[in-house]
Amino acid sequence: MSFPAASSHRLDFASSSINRALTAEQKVQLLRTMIRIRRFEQAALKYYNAGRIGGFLHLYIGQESVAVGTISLCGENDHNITAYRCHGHAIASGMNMNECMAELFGKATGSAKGKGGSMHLFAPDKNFWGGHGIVGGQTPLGLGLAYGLKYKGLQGSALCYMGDGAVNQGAFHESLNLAALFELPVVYIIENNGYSMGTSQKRSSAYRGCLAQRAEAYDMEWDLIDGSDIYEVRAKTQIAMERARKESRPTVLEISTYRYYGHSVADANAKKYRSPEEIENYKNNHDPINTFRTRLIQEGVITQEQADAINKEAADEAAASVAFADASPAPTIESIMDDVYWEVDEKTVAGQTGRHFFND
Amino acid sequence: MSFPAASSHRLDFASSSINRALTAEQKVQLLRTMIRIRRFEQAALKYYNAGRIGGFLHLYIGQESVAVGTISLCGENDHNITAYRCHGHAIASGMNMNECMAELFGKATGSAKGKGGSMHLFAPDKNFWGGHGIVGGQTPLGLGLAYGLKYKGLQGSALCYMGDGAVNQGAFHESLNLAALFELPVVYIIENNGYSMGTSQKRSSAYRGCLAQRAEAYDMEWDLIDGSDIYEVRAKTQIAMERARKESRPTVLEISTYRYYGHSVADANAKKYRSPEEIENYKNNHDPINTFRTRLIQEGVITQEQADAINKEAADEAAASVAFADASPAPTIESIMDDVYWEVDEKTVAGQTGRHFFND
Amino acid sequence: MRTLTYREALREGMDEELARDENVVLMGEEVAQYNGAYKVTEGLWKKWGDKRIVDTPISEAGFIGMGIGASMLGVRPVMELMFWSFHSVAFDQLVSNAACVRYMSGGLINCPIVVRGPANGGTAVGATHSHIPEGMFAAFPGLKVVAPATPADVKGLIKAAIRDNDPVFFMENTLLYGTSGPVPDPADGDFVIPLGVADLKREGSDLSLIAHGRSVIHCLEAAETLQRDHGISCDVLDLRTIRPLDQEAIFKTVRKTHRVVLVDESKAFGGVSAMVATLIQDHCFDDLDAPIKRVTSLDAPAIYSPYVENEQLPNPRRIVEKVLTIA
Amino acid sequence: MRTLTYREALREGMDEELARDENVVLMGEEVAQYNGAYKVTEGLWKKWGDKRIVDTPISEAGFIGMGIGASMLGVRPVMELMFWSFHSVAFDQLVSNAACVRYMSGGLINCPIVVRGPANGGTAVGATHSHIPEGMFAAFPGLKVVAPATPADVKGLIKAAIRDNDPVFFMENTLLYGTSGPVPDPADGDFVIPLGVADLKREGSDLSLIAHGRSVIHCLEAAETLQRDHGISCDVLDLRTIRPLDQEAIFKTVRKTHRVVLVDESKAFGGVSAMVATLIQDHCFDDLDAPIKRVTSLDAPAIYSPYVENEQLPNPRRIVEKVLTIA
Ligand SMILES: Cc1ncc(C[n+]2csc(CCOP(=O)(O)OP(=O)(O)O)c2C)c(N)n1
Ligand SMILES: Cc1ncc(C[n+]2csc(CCOP(=O)(O)OP(=O)(O)O)c2C)c(N)n1
Ligand SMILES: [Mg+2]
Ligand SMILES: [Mg+2]
Repeated sequence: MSFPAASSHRLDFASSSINRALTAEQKVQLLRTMIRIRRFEQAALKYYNAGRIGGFLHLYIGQESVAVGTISLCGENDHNITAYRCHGHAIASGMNMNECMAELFGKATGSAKGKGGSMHLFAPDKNFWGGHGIVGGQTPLGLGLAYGLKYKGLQGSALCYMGDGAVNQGAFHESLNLAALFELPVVYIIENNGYSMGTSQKRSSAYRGCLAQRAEAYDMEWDLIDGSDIYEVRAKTQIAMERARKESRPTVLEISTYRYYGHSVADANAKKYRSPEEIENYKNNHDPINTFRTRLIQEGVITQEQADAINKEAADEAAASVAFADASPAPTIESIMDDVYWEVDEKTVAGQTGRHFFND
Repeated sequence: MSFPAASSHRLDFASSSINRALTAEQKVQLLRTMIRIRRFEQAALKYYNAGRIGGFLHLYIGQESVAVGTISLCGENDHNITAYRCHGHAIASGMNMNECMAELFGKATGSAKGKGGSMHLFAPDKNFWGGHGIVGGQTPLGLGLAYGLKYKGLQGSALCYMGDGAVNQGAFHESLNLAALFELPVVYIIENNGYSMGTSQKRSSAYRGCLAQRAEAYDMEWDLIDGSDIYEVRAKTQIAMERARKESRPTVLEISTYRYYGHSVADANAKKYRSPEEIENYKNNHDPINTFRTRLIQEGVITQEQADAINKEAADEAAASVAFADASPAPTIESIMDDVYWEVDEKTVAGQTGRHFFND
Repeated sequence: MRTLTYREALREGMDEELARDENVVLMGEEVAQYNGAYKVTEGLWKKWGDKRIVDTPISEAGFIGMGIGASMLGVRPVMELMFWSFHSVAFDQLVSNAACVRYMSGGLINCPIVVRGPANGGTAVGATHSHIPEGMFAAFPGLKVVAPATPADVKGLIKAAIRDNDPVFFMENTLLYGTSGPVPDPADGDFVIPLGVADLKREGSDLSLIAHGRSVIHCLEAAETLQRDHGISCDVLDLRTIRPLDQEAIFKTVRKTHRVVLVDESKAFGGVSAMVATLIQDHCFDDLDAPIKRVTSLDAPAIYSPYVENEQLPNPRRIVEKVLTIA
Repeated sequence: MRTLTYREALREGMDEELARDENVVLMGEEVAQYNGAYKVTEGLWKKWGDKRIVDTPISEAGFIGMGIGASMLGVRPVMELMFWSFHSVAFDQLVSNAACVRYMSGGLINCPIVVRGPANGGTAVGATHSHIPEGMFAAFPGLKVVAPATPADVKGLIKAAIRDNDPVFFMENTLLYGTSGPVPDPADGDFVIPLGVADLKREGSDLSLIAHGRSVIHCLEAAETLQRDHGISCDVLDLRTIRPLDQEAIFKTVRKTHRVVLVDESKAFGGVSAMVATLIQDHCFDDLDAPIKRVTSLDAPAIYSPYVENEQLPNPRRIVEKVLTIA
């Protein structure tokens, strides 16, 4: 994994039409959403360490431009789905912090009533389809969203995210072939943070050029994106989404990015398999939030004070979500048995015919 | 799928060193093995139609040069494994017709005592590891054979065959990445007969150039072979096998070939999804046996009479294998319970501790 | 009543649902242009065209997962597995996605998908092609499992399965496709059989035979022999649906006859019959005059040899013999 | 005797087998350089190097199939699944290749492979990560299934599993890794526990608790409470191996106490307990004074919420309550 050195030769994606079309308020909104995700996760980290959140917590900190940049391009008929590192996508899709934090806390007010947890967030009403724990397992589902769009004659796209370690799962390969063969409006987005747990990209994948280039095996388009620049993320993703919407053809995008923390908070080796210099370099030189804030200040869109205020608001919102989650009731034991079958939940005749559950 | 028109521009692979090294007797042996496979299968077809063979019968007729050409290159430390269309590989590996036919007949004298059937032939003592019914399921096993060779420090290769329809199974993709990443001495051989059941290659796979070219996605070597010329099969496969043996690096080969019959004998549509012209063209212009026989006559290695004698011998051998199979006993009901666990079969202490079987 | 084969009845059921709901789409390997490996979908592609009847490559994890994803958006895919045995390459999609996504989303999502195909032994195709997974999948809450034995049942149940808003795994049998039986005429109204209702296919008084799928046919034959040769009168209860399970129908026949033989084509460790036995001994402890017996497949991978395969499977003779040990 | 954690005992067992047989190789995601996601293999890569301890990409079907293939050539791979739940993406390799290849070859091939990793709920990781597959895999003839509950057992059994010439699926528990117990000193000789031998972990007279894995620990706690608060004296039988199964030990305790509660972390439809219940009612019909009862996971996909997850799972309180219904 490597990031281009800041140089005068870099393309400036601010001038691409999709970015030129942004109002000042929309630009600020991009920044705000990235910051909200980061503050949300910092709060989550704190309360995870305090033992208030169970299981795993996979932080997205460092990668915010990917979810925010891509999902900012989404309209009514654009859908998205990702793996377990999903807080960013959830919030970028519009899930509010309260239900997100409450889900992490395992409370009944969580987005999934405490049933899914950090890895399994969902907001179908916001076109966000999860949050999936099995590496690569979401890739055929993403294809299915695209299939559904095409079947129903809707002009939209399905964004399906995965990690650099997920590309070696069989289901992804099958999905790519199907996507190209059936001409489905899906955009596969590899969030390449360089590592799958403690394994570097080089130790997990054989490839020529880059991971996205594997798309050529299926005669599919692909592109490589520097994730530290949200303008670039938007500009190049937009091309792929238009290809999906207008031509109903798939794309594989690879967005280079970085996670500051371990694979999950429980990852004790996070500073062993990566050098401190590598981590510091990203934080100092490629942080998507800092980069964009600086940029917006340069553009005169925002002042440092305004940026600070956004920060503060986001931190307050995150703190409030913790208070909300904290004050929320836990699920009842009875509720364990809800949400298994639609027909049972809806009390239809079908749901009341025959024994559905076999509790001892 | 297309075959090069016979033209003066074709390379003559007879002059490649591996073919120049062939003695006249070895050349005849190649022809004989191809003919033996065909006569064996013609006999099997006849008795399948007579109701003496159960389940499916996937004929290899038309594809003989692939198994014979490639396996003729194998030495002590070269292994092979394939899918359910496996009679050719079994015989080319040295399995005798009797145990092969008896297996098809479901007799106790079959190679697997009647337990595997036509799709599941095995002769590990001849380095032939099956005969596998799940499309693509053998591809990680082939990788494992290569792994075993490398682990044990043996200079050899594992040939793993599959059909053109199998390339879209996830397990194959995972295997390719592992093969390249771990530098394993495996040669994947796609026997491209143009169809997976009734589905043409174009309707099942998205690809650029050809299926083997997908290897580039893993930065792996690949080659494309005209299967109607056994010299070409040998010459190009030899390069891949040497790469495996000497450099411990994998290859994907795609060998264009054709099956004369349906997907299995039960395939009622064999003449619907393919035009009669297509079938006739292959039979008349690309048949690997005819081509090679003509060639050997031209080379003066063999006369037409000798070729006829080989034919007759092979037909006799096949007829004898039918007689053998016919006269052989069926497995006993008790034998159903053998060959499940090594420890039980070998009557070890482990095999006699605890209940292994739960027959009602 | 009309007589149809199991295959025709199944096809008719799907055809009617294709007509009723434009979101219904049939998908699978060779289902369209080839007319289906077992000709179940014969003629449907010609009638409904490329949009509704879709051929897929050999990528079960990919296309079944695709169907599940599409179902989340309201498409109603009916996916054919050429053999249910090929579930093994799509297992994660089946048990982690289809079964769990509703639950993990706290009920925000549902997956109205049907996965169907033959699940049986007895056709000399060996171990890889003869897995019997009813009991295995019924063990996953979130899934429903159906295994019809007759033409009428297969039609009524496939229609209920397609209308159901949860994932339904529908297990047919290649050896039943060609069998015939009466099926109500569409002119007499929409014929739907609810999931979760067992069917007493024969009435008796001495012993209960409980089965599903092709084993029901074996039970009926065995019951005939038992009556004729041994004067033993059997109830034959066809479960039809494994999950939801018609527990009351099971208990009712047990409380009548006090003796039970369960017949199940799966291997003996587990399977539907182990679960049914467990339920019966729990709920009908004082009603039983003898241990519950089972007839299952001999406990080895499926043998190829056509000479002995039928002896590995439950068959009427084995059922009769088992009944005689307790009757 | 020394005290080791379950994790240390397991590691020691593998370490000893690595030393004993150069064909033993450990493989899986993060097992080498990272020292294992759950630190089971900590230090082994450093000690044994790249050849014997191998990191794999996230390609379970690929690398488990690779291990099976290598085992056919006599390599003895011990494959880690980071979670047994990930069996779902390797299912075909596990049940069609590992389980069937010996049979389909008429006994010409054997697969001395171990697949191991944690298989449990209780750690708030949700439905996709909490599958409990002991019963499911034990249903496949050709496979062996082991589920040790204590440090001594996990050491003795992993060594037996690695030496076994058939595929052994070895199911650990993340919640047991940190638990401690006595483990014999290597100086006192090679400590191997044969597969197929259950262990009576507590002796009693009124009722039999039968379990495996972490449920054994729950049973011991429940037995303590039952004795103290209710004067009920329980046998606690730890199955240790599910297949081969120590049926005689099961029947022995049942014939002594006449009352049984089976505890099994799987969902209630099926699981090991349904099979054990079926066997008991068949073989000990006249010995039972009450129906066999079971304590299993509440029949929904695994819930995430740490507030209620323990109530979905078997736990000492639920066991006590269930015992009181029949004792
Ligand atoms: C099938 C499967 N195998 C293994 C795991 C365990 N696991 C979870 S995340 C992960 C690493 C994935 O890395 P990558 O795809 O690069 O995503 P990232 O964590 O970097 O976002 C592993 C091995 C899993 N959840 N599912
Ligand atoms: C996983 C799986 N899916 C489907 C099948 C059914 N099936 C057997 S062979 C076959 C076609 C395979 O075609 P190809 O790979 O081209 O090999 P060929 O038959 O041409 O040799 C299909 C669909 C199977 N055996 N396994
Ligand atoms: Mg990564
Ligand atoms: Mg083919």
